[in-house]
Amino acid sequence: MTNIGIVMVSHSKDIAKGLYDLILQVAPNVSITYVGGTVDGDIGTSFETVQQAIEENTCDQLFAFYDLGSAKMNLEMAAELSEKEIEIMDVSFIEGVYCTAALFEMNADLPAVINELEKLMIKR
Amino acid sequence: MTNIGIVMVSHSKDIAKGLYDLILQVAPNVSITYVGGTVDGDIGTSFETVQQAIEENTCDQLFAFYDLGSAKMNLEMAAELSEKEIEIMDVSFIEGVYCTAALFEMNADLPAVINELEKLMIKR
Amino acid sequence: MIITKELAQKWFTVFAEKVIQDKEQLSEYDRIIGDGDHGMNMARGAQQLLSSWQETPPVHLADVFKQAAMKWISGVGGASGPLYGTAFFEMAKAIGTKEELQHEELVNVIKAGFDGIRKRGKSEVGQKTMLDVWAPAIESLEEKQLTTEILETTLTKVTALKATKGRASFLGERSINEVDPGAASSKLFFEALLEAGDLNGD
Amino acid sequence: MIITKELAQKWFTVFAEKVIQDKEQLSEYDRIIGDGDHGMNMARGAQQLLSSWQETPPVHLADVFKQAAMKWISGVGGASGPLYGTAFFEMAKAIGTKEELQHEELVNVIKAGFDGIRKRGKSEVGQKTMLDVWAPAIESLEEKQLTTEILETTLTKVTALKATKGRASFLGERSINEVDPGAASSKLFFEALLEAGDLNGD
Ligand SMILES: Nc1ncnc2c1ncn2[C@@H]1O[C@H](COP(=O)(O)OP(=O)(O)O)[C@@H](O)[C@H]1O
Ligand SMILES: Nc1ncnc2c1ncn2[C@@H]1O[C@H](COP(=O)(O)OP(=O)(O)O)[C@@H](O)[C@H]1O
Ligand SMILES: [Mg+2]
Ligand SMILES: [Mg+2]
Ligand SMILES: [Mg+2]
Ligand SMILES: [Mg+2]
Repeated sequence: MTNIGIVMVSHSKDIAKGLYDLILQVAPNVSITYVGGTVDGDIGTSFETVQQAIEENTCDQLFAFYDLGSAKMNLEMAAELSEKEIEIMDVSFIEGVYCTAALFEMNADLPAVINELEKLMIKR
Repeated sequence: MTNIGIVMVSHSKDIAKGLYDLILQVAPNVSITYVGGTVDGDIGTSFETVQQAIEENTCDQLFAFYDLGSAKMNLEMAAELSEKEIEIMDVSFIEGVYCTAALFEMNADLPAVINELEKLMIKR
Repeated sequence: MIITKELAQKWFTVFAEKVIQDKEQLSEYDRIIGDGDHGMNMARGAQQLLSSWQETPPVHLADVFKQAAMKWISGVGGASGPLYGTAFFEMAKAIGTKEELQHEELVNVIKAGFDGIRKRGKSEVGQKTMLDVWAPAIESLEEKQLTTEILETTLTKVTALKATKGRASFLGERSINEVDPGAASSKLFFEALLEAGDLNGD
Repeated sequence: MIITKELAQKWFTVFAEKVIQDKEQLSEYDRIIGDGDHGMNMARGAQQLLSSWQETPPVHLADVFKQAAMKWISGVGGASGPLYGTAFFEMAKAIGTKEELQHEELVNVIKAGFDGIRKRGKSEVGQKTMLDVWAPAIESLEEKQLTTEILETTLTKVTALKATKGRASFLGERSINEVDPGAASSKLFFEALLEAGDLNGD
């Protein structure tokens, strides 16, 4: 197993949870944490819960994914304040997380992962 | 409101539900139906429930979205058997649905929608 | 060899039994480059097909394929459900009202199944999928040369490919040297055909 | 005009009041090219800031901005939370221990806020965001020419732009001729500054 973890940030708690279930099937050994929705469970993201998802992850190096741009900003702020090494990926959310998780599970090396992720870069 | 509806097919009931909630905020007037998971609620898709989501939609013309490739095949089979005019979109799932719903809500014309969706084509 | 309803049923019965027997192995392959459910998916279809024959035995040759198509399309899920389902359905259509298939007709029927997979999967030979077993198997069958050894070699060649379709395509280079589960189950399909009758004789 | 802690607090108080008052209008703009929550998001921050001042009044000039930053970063959500939050935070940093800002210093502080938004949003002028109000407002302020009329004209110009950042960018051409909610709230921010004191005099 690689020692890079995955953090997923969605605007919806259900999307985050469902995506977690989906990739658990392909990557049971990858350290994955997630957050979805605001503190109150509404649609949105919040800085504090993103921070939590980052710190809860057992890995010190993380690939981070988000669904919509405002989630990215909370991710970035949390990343700046964290001791961890966090790379935010501007790829399509579900497909990007799936691809990364599957490759991490196989111990793929970083250039190989980045190479696959480049095909999924769609965020602006 | 345009008279094109949106059908979303996910491998997970939670992803489908969460995405529905997310886009309800931006497109309350668009006819959107969804299905996620197998008949038993497990991760997967099934032909019958996809058919249901298509038929339940009040529109006769539909843009259809899916998360992973196998969902697409069930979508295609259901589309072939339906009387409705269904266009399956090979775009990133969450971002593609979001973009389409937002544009339909604004009554954007079809070429404009296609033009935006082309930027999100990532499926193989 | 002439394919009759009885022979076709034997073919699918052996296939179903092999799938059920290799269920764990198929899922294990899928665990590596997929989501680990291929054996379960296929065994579900196989089980349902065997049971359905108890209740409603096929009347015509095409029924064997039609019933299999229905089970795979509605009972299996995943990619393999629609793919095998479409293959079997296209085979039933190619058979039509025929009750016997001469060798050449059999080849054409299997080709129709192959085209069904291609169409449904938007896939081509060389993408590390079940098609990469079907294509060479059809070729050997055409020349009356199909053997389990050839199927074995074929699967090894598929294993060396890089996946560019299906879930495994997300893995890029890392899919190389891993067994494709759908290719493995397709090998069982052709092995079952071989066991059902002497295809290479007359 | 010299900006003191009292004046800064007045600035943010007027801003908060305006935001709360225009809450519905801001959300209405966002309903058209976004998700309809901009007014609610901003009003939440505004409300929390006003309450926090009751409990812990700012001691130094920078505290006014720091407290606003905290409220926007942790209480607001959406894109506007991190964006305004970062702007206010960078403004506090630019102020440092100063207790008074001369006109030129004020301009530099606002420029620091502007850079914070750009950095946080990975955005530039011309993308139909709040930046398209901040940039011309800073320019006019520098020349001691900022007026509500100029802010009004600016917002009209932003409305004519095509969004290439934020949610509205998904709309492409269809974002043209719609008011950007973040631009509208930024207009309130500069209007509040104008109301807080006579910036164009000495
Ligand atoms: N587009 C396609 N064309 C042909 N075969 C495909 C395609 N996509 C997947 N497959 C085959 O399906 C197999 C996976 O089946 P299965 O595990 O049941 O489905 P899933 O990937 O949805 O879990 C793969 O090993 C591959 O052989
Ligand atoms: N990357 C960005 N850079 C600058 N401003 C942005 C950016 N993304 C969004 N905005 C601004 O934020 C506003 C939307 O804020 P808000 O509605 O609170 O957030 P959300 O879009 O997450 O619901 C937009 O109108 C725009 O002015
Ligand atoms: Mg599988
Ligand atoms: Mg599966
Ligand atoms: Mg909004
Ligand atoms: Mg929002």
